[in-house]
Amino acid sequence: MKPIYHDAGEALRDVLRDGMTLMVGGFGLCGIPEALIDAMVPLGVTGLTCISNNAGIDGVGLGKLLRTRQIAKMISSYVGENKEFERQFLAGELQLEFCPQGSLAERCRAGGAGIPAFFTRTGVGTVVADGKEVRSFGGEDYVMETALVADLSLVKGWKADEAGNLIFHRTARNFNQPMATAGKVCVAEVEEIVPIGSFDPDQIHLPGIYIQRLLLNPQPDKKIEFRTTRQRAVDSAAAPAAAGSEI
Amino acid sequence: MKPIYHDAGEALRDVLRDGMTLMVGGFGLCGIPEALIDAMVPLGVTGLTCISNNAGIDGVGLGKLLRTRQIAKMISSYVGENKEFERQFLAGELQLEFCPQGSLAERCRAGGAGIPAFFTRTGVGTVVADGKEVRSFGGEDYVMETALVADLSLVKGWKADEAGNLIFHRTARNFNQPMATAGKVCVAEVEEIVPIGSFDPDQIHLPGIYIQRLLLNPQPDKKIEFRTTRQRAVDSAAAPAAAGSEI
Amino acid sequence: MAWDRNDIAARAARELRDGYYVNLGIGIPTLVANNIPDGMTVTLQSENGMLGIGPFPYDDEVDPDLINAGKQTISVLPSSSFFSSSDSFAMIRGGHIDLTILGAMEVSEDGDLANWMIPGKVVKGMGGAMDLVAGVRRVVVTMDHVSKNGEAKVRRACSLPLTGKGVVDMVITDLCVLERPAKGEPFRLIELAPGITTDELLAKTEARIVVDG
Amino acid sequence: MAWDRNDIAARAARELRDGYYVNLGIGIPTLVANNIPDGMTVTLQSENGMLGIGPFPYDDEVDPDLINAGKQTISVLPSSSFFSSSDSFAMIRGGHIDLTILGAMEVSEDGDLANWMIPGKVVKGMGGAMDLVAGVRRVVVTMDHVSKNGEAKVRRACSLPLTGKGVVDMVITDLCVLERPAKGEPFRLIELAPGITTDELLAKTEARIVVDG
Repeated sequence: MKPIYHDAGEALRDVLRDGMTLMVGGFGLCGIPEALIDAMVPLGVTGLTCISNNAGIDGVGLGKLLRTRQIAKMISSYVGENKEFERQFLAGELQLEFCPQGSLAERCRAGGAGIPAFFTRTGVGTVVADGKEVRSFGGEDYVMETALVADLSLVKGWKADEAGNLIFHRTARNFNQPMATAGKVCVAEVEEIVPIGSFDPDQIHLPGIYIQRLLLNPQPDKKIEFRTTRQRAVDSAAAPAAAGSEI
Repeated sequence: MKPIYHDAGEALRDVLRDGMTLMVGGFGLCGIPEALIDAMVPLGVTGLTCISNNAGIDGVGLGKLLRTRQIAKMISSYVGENKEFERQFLAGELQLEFCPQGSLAERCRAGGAGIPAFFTRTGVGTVVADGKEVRSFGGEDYVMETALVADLSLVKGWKADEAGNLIFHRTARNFNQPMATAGKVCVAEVEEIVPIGSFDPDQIHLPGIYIQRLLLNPQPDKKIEFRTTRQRAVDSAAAPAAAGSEI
Repeated sequence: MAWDRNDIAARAARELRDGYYVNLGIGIPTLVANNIPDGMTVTLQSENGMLGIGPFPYDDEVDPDLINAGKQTISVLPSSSFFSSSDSFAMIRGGHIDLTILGAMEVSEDGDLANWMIPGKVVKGMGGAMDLVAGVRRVVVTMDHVSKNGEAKVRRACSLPLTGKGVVDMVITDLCVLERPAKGEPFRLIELAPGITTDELLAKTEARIVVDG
Repeated sequence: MAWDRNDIAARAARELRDGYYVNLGIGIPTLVANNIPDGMTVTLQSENGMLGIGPFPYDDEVDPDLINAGKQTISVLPSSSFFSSSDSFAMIRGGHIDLTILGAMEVSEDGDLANWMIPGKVVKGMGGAMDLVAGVRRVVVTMDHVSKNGEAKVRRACSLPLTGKGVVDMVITDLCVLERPAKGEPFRLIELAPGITTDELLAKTEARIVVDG
């Protein structure tokens, strides 16, 4: 049985400290642990290193912690759509380490899997390889990337059981799964908590061993960055993939 | 839509060649692609390198291919319960490379994930590290292990849809998942093939991209190595984990 | 007459084969999805963790938990599957995706690709582009042949920081199609847009390319 | 009077804590499962891909697809989950398992463990033992204090090929309990079986151990 919280501040208060390293799940605004992020503003912790694929957008997600200057450094693959980020970065107030998205995901998995370093073709011959070991295997060059671990991982699940077993929803799984494994402590925000035994044991995306606390947030905002739809009038059978109008 | 076979020999005939490297899923006799293994006997391919956690038992699973001397080399973590294996190995007729079970699983995953090498604490200071690079990260020593790939992976799933999406059953998942990703060609033996759309897309264990062919074997033998049970007379609520009588 | 964006996308679609798994970048590459021939099964991968991208959803189907790598809302198909970012890039890095089509700022004659940063301008990050060009079996670039201020984009060497070194297999521009038979070989001119002459093309191309008699 | 197998298992069970995730080896360690105190939640991991091992099944529940790492048929619990071997060892190697209890042939005073091969005898393989001792947070060994032919098994150095170097935190034998407060420190005698004297123990122990008082 994992501790269940109904207030995000309570779930985080005693595990936060200035200067800590945080992993925060999500891709863009999809699958971010929004209540947990929001709760960090009043808790006032500062000097954070945030490992997160993106940095939210202005005033949403990690954008809130940027506005309050609680983040000292970001490790991300993409930080567009964020004017406050841009301003702080250009003013030298914010450190930034870019990491290719796939290497970032694998570095988190490696951190959770006890693998301190691995080799990948990604980034060979680019600035990403600067200062890193490059080695040839089978005649091809690979860069050595090192694992990432965090003092605290904040992830977003869909449903959890009381043993902390997690199920994710659609593309909201993204970084939440590997990041949950790489935090010394992992707090999972979920929309529903069900009794033990509710899940088919073959269908659990993340075993409860990785989860220390659960936060129940039954109605997250789930902001959409680009709402793209198609018209029902159009013959749906013929509609091509990802073709439609951006609104 | 993936090609569906009803005869294991047909599924394999044109992808076999002498001296090839094979990955074969399963843990002990649990989750082995038994029809695919059996079909290799009459097809007569020889000089095989088999990457498999175990080597079957006498006359079952890979034990059949040992009896017919089709296997030249095994890469495994545990080869007990197999007299024919023992005999061939002691007679110098069979090469054997032991690999710790976790390193074996990760080497297969790495092979499928484009990672040529990674570091692990497993085996530091043991014969497993002989001849391998040992490097310190954060003051601790790690061994570098290299990826494994195969010309052909033979795996056992529970259900597949016609797009090759796979669902495994209980502990029969084991090595089947990582090995499916590490074969240039992967043939999956399954008990049921359902139409596309039958699975919840959140609940697919292995996306169809990793599968080239499906073999339908609705009634596999599924031999049990150690059948252990408890008595119904005993109060089940009080029965401890894994305590019972081996019969 | 040079090709327009749709022509380029249609030409890129001719690189698709039945059964392919494909990752499409943002911009012109996205339009390729509209040009998949009838009867051909092509499965689109999205690096944020999905195989089998469906069309944009109907208004009442929109799900914030279901987006593509461009952060646009999409829909599922009967064959779709979802997975984590680490599993997604294991798929990409492991060479399981047959083809990726993406935009570029510059391509060099050695197949180097630059498409993620311009020094002095605000850098948004490389996202998954470096992983895609390093991991996917075949890399097709779609772009304008020359930049807005008239500079050649197919160059002897890239002037911008690289996304990948020696990774591009084919370049489809508004003027032509260039292809390398194998990594390490030079690009060959294999097609010209209607009305474009070889001389005109070469004048707008800095890279040394092979032009057959 | 020396402890018997059940005594050793019961003593090992005292190392369990509520909420622990534990991997048990074959033999005496398996008996530890019978000694989990009432009201304590301990989740057993099986390295072939399961968290939450249930008891042996009833005869009509036996499922060949459901075995533990000892290849015995088992059952599920309401909290169980299944995963692949690569995910299972990611869990083990990543330090997420609190405790493993396993048998041994020899333990050295530096915490080296030998339990997988005897040169000259048929070698079956290390299975997951090397991964477990390298990855699990705390490693407890249960074994007889001396071998069948009277040789010390707690030694200055292991004579047999190692399973892991400096990995053992606690040794529970039929005669005593030895513990290292931290890796790198010597073993201390913290408990003697009833009727066993320190002198007798030291006579049967080759390793240098710390004995208080």
